[in-house]
Amino acid sequence: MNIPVEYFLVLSTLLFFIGVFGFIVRKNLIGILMSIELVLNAVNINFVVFNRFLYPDKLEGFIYGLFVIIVAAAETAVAIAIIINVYRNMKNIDVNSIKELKN
Amino acid sequence: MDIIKEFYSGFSIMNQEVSLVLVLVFVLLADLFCGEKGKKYLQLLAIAAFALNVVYGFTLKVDSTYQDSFAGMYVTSDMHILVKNILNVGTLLVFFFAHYWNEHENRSQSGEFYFLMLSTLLGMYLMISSGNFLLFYIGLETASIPMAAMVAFNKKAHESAEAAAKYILTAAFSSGVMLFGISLIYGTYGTLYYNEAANAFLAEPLQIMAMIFFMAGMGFKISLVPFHLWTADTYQGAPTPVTAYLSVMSKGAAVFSFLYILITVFRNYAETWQNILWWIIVVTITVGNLFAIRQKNLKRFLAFSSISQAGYILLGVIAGTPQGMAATVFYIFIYLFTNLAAFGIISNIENQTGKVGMDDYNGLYSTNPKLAVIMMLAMFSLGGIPFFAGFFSKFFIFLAATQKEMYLLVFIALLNTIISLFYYLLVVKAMFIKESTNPIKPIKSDAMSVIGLAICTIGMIVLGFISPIYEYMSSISFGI
Amino acid sequence: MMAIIFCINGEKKNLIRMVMAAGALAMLGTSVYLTLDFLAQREAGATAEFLYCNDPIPWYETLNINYSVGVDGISVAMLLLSTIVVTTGVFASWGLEKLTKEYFLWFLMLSLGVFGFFISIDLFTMFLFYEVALIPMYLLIGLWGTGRKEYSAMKLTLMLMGGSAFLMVGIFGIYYYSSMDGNLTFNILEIAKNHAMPIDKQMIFFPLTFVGFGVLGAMFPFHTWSPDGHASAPTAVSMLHAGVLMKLGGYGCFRIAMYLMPEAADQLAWIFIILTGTSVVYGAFSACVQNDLKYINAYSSVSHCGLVLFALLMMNKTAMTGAILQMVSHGLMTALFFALIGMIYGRTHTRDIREMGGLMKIMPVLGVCYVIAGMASLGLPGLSGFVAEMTVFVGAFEHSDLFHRFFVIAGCTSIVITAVYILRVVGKVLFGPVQDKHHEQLTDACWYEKVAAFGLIIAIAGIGLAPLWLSNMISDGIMNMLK
Amino acid sequence: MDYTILLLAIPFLMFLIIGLLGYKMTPKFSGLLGSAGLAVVTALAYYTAYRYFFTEFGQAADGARETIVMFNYTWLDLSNASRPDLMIQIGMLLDPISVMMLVVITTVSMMVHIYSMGYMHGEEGFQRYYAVLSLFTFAMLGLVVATNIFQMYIFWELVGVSSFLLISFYFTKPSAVRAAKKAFIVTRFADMFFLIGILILSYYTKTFDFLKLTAVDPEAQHATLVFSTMGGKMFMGLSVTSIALLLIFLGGAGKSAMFPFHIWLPDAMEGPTPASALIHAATMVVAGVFLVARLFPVYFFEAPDVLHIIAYIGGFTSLFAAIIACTQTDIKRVLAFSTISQIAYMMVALGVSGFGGHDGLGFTASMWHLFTHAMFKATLFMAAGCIIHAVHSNEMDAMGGLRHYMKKTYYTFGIACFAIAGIFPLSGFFSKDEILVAAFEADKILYFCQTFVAGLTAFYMFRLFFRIFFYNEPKFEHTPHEAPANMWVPLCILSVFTIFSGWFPFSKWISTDLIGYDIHTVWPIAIGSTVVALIGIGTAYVLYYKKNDIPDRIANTCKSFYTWASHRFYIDEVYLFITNKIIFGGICAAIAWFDRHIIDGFMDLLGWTTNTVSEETKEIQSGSVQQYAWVFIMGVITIVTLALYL
Amino acid sequence: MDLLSANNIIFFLLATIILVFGFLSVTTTKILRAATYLFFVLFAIAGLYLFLSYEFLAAVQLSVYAGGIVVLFVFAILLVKNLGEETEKVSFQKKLVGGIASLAGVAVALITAFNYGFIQNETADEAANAVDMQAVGNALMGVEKYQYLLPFEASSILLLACIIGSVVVAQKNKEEKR
Repeated sequence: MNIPVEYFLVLSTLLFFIGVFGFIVRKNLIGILMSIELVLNAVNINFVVFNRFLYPDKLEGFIYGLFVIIVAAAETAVAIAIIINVYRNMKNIDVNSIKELKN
Repeated sequence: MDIIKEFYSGFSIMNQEVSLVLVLVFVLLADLFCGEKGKKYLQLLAIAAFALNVVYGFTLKVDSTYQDSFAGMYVTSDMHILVKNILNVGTLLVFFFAHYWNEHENRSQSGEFYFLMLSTLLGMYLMISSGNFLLFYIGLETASIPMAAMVAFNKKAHESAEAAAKYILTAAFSSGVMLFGISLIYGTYGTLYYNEAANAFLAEPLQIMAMIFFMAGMGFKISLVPFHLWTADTYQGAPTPVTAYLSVMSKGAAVFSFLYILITVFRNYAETWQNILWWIIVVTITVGNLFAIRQKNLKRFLAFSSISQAGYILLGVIAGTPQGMAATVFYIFIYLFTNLAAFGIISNIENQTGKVGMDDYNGLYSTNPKLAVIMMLAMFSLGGIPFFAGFFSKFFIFLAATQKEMYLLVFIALLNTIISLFYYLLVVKAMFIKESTNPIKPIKSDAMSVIGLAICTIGMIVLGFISPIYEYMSSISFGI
Repeated sequence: MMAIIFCINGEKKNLIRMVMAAGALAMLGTSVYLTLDFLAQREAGATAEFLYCNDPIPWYETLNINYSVGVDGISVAMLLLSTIVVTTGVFASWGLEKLTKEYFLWFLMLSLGVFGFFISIDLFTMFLFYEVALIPMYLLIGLWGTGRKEYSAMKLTLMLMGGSAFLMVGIFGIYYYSSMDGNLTFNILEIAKNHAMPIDKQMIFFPLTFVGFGVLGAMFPFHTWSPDGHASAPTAVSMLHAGVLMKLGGYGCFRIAMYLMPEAADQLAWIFIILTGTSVVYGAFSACVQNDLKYINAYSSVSHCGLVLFALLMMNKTAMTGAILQMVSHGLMTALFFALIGMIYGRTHTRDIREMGGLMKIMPVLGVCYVIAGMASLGLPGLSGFVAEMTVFVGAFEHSDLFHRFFVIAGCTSIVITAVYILRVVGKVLFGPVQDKHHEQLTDACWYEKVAAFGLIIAIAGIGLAPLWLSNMISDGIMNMLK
Repeated sequence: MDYTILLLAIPFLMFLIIGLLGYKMTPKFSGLLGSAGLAVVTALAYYTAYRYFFTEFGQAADGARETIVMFNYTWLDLSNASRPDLMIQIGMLLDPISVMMLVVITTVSMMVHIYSMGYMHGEEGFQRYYAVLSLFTFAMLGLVVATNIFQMYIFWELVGVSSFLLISFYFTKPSAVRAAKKAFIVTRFADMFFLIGILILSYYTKTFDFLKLTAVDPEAQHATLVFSTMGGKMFMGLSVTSIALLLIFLGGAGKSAMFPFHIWLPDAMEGPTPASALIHAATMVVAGVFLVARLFPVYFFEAPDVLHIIAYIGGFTSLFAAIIACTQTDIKRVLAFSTISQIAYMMVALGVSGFGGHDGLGFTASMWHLFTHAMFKATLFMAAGCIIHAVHSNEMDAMGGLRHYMKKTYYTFGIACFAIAGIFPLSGFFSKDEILVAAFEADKILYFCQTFVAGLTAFYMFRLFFRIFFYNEPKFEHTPHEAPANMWVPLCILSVFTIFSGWFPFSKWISTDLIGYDIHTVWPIAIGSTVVALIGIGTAYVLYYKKNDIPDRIANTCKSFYTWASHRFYIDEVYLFITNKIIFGGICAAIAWFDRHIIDGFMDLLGWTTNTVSEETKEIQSGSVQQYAWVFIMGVITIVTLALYL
Repeated sequence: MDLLSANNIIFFLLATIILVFGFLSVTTTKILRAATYLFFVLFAIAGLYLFLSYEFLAAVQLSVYAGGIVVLFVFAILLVKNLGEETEKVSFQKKLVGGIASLAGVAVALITAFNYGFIQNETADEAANAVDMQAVGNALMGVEKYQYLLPFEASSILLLACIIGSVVVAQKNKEEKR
């Protein structure tokens, strides 16, 4: 186990910003949601890695990761429900179709 | 048995949460068993049950100024209790205003409405009272995810769906950013408990970056510029009671927990976050005001107004002193009555005529004098005009900010009040001065709205004069 | 002591009017009694700076905000002025038909703010009442005004609020430097006693406060709300606004800015002397070429109010007494002016002086009153304007350096220019042949208008003929302040 | 308390009563009331004069006349720490010149009151007229008895206003309104100098009081101690005293219509003729002379240079006005320019006067001339009033040969003409003679100038006289008739004064140092002036006794000069240009434009900018949730960068 | 450091999978493919957890994410859209601004992170054995410090509310049905 923690940090940071990039460029609402999952996973990697390498005697990061997964699941459920609702109203899930409210 | 004992002792200071959960369960069960016929009584039951909870909340007091349970996971103090009570009052008022809407347009889902709203309230409680970033995170999500569902409640309307989608996506995104910040906090501080983290002060850039990521997440909840862009769209699309709830309760809870975290966890970085907030406040107030000027839809208008109000609230936060905290909480308290009064009027009129445009309000005074007067009071109070309560809250919040010698900031904020007064007066002008060929017909408000509006009006008029409220806040507030 | 609010639950307009009139007269009576009693107490040797002080009622204890009121000679004078103008204003707006009740309620709120401001000796309550007095203007102008009322109302409100933005920062500064030992206070007397603000801070907060009040006092270049606002406002509101509200500015400059930050006032006076001296001449010149009666008067107010601030900045007893006298005098005569303009406008439906003429023949009472007002404005002895202006000039002449001399003499020229524009109006509107045939059928003043006009004229002439008591009362207050 | 307060109180009460209640009275009653009130005042004034000049009341122990302050109430307190004595007081000061003025004012005013009952008969606003007359009398009396310079200023202003009100009596006539405005503004302009002068004077002397200002210290030949403090102060080459006194004189010059402030007086003739007689001939216009006389010791001791200026301005004005008077055709205007010229005479006399005993001859002569001039000029005006009353025109062309129709007017007018021309033994001869003597002793140039003016005076007065009463008769629309009794009786009374006032021993009563002295007619000068006057009369006789073409030929020979003179040297036009084009069109319009467009425009610009920025930035809120997220993350990155790396 | 040690190889392999598939999942034009790629990413992350010997977490990751969420995604995709029919074209401009933001973010975050000296815990290696279920259970059910009963309870409310909320939102409007 001699991989420096920075390596993991690079990984998670990259993943995080890939998620961000996805959020910004995807046209599909579900695609955007997936990008958010990437973001959350990147965060989770952070928590777990910090726990493992820096503070291994407590399970703080571990538990946090666990809860993030739970919350992400709940969030996804609601988000998908909402997207279906959008679909019902707009007949598609293109992100450009939710640009009515502006200015 | 020890565990069970500890378990109970842990919950023993969580009276408000426990009673709220009881109400929650009660509402859930009532909704389950009441059936189609009982729907009529369901709302009354829910409101009554919650009202009891509100009353109960005011009886509480902790022995010492600060207490925690679950080994620091949960913290409380008189101030925490007070903030929760304020949120309770606001929620009750929202219930009053939502009654008519639930009765007529949301009949099938009124039980869910109450349940979801109360669960978000519980989330806010946890946000406020958490002593650990984990509980804080769960509270935050509890306060925002069901909220997204509520924003989508008006399922026939495209706007509602769009608003909900924007809200949930932005919320998820911001919580991602915030979590990234929290993860870095964990990585650098080595702990997620507030009181321990406060001591792990290293003055490292990474810690500051973590703090900024965290602040961005909070900025989303409080809708600070540049994290505010969802606000107007969501406020406009959401059902009006939900908008009211979002604009006051969600914001108030977030501000207080933000303040609490800043003065505990990040207290050693006070200078840094004060500098950051300085700019954020300036931008927030200015952008909120500038964007509000051109709005024609009242809900959207109030959204931008609430953005700039958020900037004003932060003037109390930025000081980080006990006086600042007292001023902040006082501001939230006053803002609650004022903004809810405005939304009460809007929802009242929207429910019965479907009109929310500023032009629709032309000549309102000639047809609905009482509503127009209350709306005017709300606008004046928001604009900080005496004798209305808004003046006092604004004065105190500025006073708190100047305590830290931030005269320039206060001056900019004050110049901005001129702009804000301008658009608040636009509403007054529409109602009183302009004449309309097609004014809103005289409206007979339902009893619940009347009660709600009466409470708000009384609040707006008398709260400034009742100094014990502020005195009490001042006596229980704390700072860096 | 003074706060009387009427809740009127009557639909009948006459009833409302009667109640208003009774209330206003009661206030007038109270203030006259107050004045007499004040003079008597001074005569009897009461030496306290402020009389009738209540025990401060604690309000926000942690911030040391109290509700404390009291009066000295200056505020007694201002109260007297306010009540006179309010009372006559009620009579002047007797004929108002649209939304009478609301009108009078706002009117009362305005006067409440004014009274409260003058009697406060706590900065917080003072500021509170100050803002209370500002906001009813918006609706009063916007709803009952004429012409470009919405624009004017908005402009007026926003500019005045802009002023209060400056002011508020100044007040915070004063508060945080109100005491050496950390017992911060809003009480003006205590602040003045502690005198704890260091000079470099004063240099920051004095201009803020002064400009803040100066906006309300129509100081150049922050005066442009005044012409538009006055032109659009209904009669009684113009009266009260020009007559009393603008005095809040001068009073505030004096009571807060200069009294609490004397060193900075001393050092920075020159800037403001330039500005106010400019407004004196500038307002007068501007008034010369206006064609709207109300604009003429509004610019004349700019000029006269400029003289108030100008005199205050001279910082000696005589000039300051003159400033306060000028406030009283200008308040009365400008109220008279606006009342008369309102009455004339109510009949001719124009305020353009080119469209009127020979009104003296048609409505002699109004004409004579107008001439008297004009004479008061141009400083005719025997009317109040003269008293004030002479006191100001004599006092201002105390400074012997070239800079002050230049501005005092420039100020003196304004009395000639004033004569020019007053006579221009009198000549065009009242004298000469009748311009419009329709005007010949117009009637003269009716009873309530006469009450309003004569009430003010009596006050103007009273002060003009026997100014000594008032001047002594004021200078008594000034002396206390100058200590 | 003394009866003398009634001198001021009665006219003031009359003003209030007639002014406030006049509309309820019949015109006749108000006229009678006013006259009755004034009669009492006149009686009191005569009584005072009697007491002052002929009993011990006015005698000081050393034989000089006493200066008596009858009462002095503080009216306004202008004191401050360094100047504790600055108080405006209202009081009554009796000394020879004020007592003399009391007599002059009440006499002329009384006559005008009576005269007006006939002249103004049937005019609309009769009550108003009497009210203002009372106001004027009050103000003028207050002015002459002022105990301090500020009291004088107060009444000075009141006088100006009543003058304004009387000129604008026919307020529906645009020319009258214009004239009134002009009169008021021009005098007001001059008053501003007066005020500044007062301010300077009071600043250095720390007092307003005449007694303190003029008290003479005979040892040091210095006016008084109050001036010792301001000795060294210089400003722009003159001592501040000189400047102050010059400014005060300018104030007086405005009221007394000295060049260049003379332009208002001819126009002021738009007012009713009796009012002109009272205000613009006899009393108000000499206020300037009175002012200089009142402060004479100060002028003499502290600012002799200013006294020279006064003398030369007087000399120039008298010549200037006399030349113009020769060319005017409106009889009231001729009289107006004559008034200007005569007042300038008085100014010259003051300007050349010395101090003490016979040196103060100019002073005495000036006051004397003031007195006699008041009488004969009032006569002239009232007679002119009768004539206008008869022919309904002011123009000479409408007149001629009137001696057949109006005998009484003819005689009184004639007497007054001889008096003003300075023919022995009428009053004008004596007073004018003393002025010439004083001028001769002091300054030869002025002497010759004034002698020439005396000739011109005789010429234009008799031009007027012949033109009206001889000459060829024009066609009258209806036959002229003699005026009613209440108009000619005052004329006759004033003629009596005109004839005999030259024999009063003025030098016993009025002198610079309050000690009486004797004067003698200096025959060479007297004969010289008489000869000059006779030449003037003769010329007038030749030119105007009968209609002929000599005047036209003379006018044609020096055409340009004549045109200039008959247009009053275009001074009015210059003023008009300055006020209309430069002040109104230039400064005022520019400032008003600046105010509307720059200052107000700036405020509007702020609003406009805010609105525009708001409108223009709406694209930021594009409605795209991805753009929101982009802003969000960029915000975070920016803040991090700013906070950490900048 | 031995570049080719087993640990390193596993780590770099996993990291590569995560990043490559993550990137593919946000750039692919077909939404169902994106879901597949996401599945791979989540799977690889589970592998990472295993690699760090957090078996429990890996299991949760697999069951909740891979088994739950991704399936939910797929259902949703199938529900709202005909399979693979539409392709999405992303404008270059959008990619550019997104790319700039992301790269700037990466740069700032990494520079800051590398300035910080992480102190690896000496005991990390020794503790590198699997976390046993007992410990996890204790942590979740205890009230002591570093025990998380309260968040656990709170999350139950959250889940309940979310279920109700999503049901309410997703179900067809009753009135509409009638």
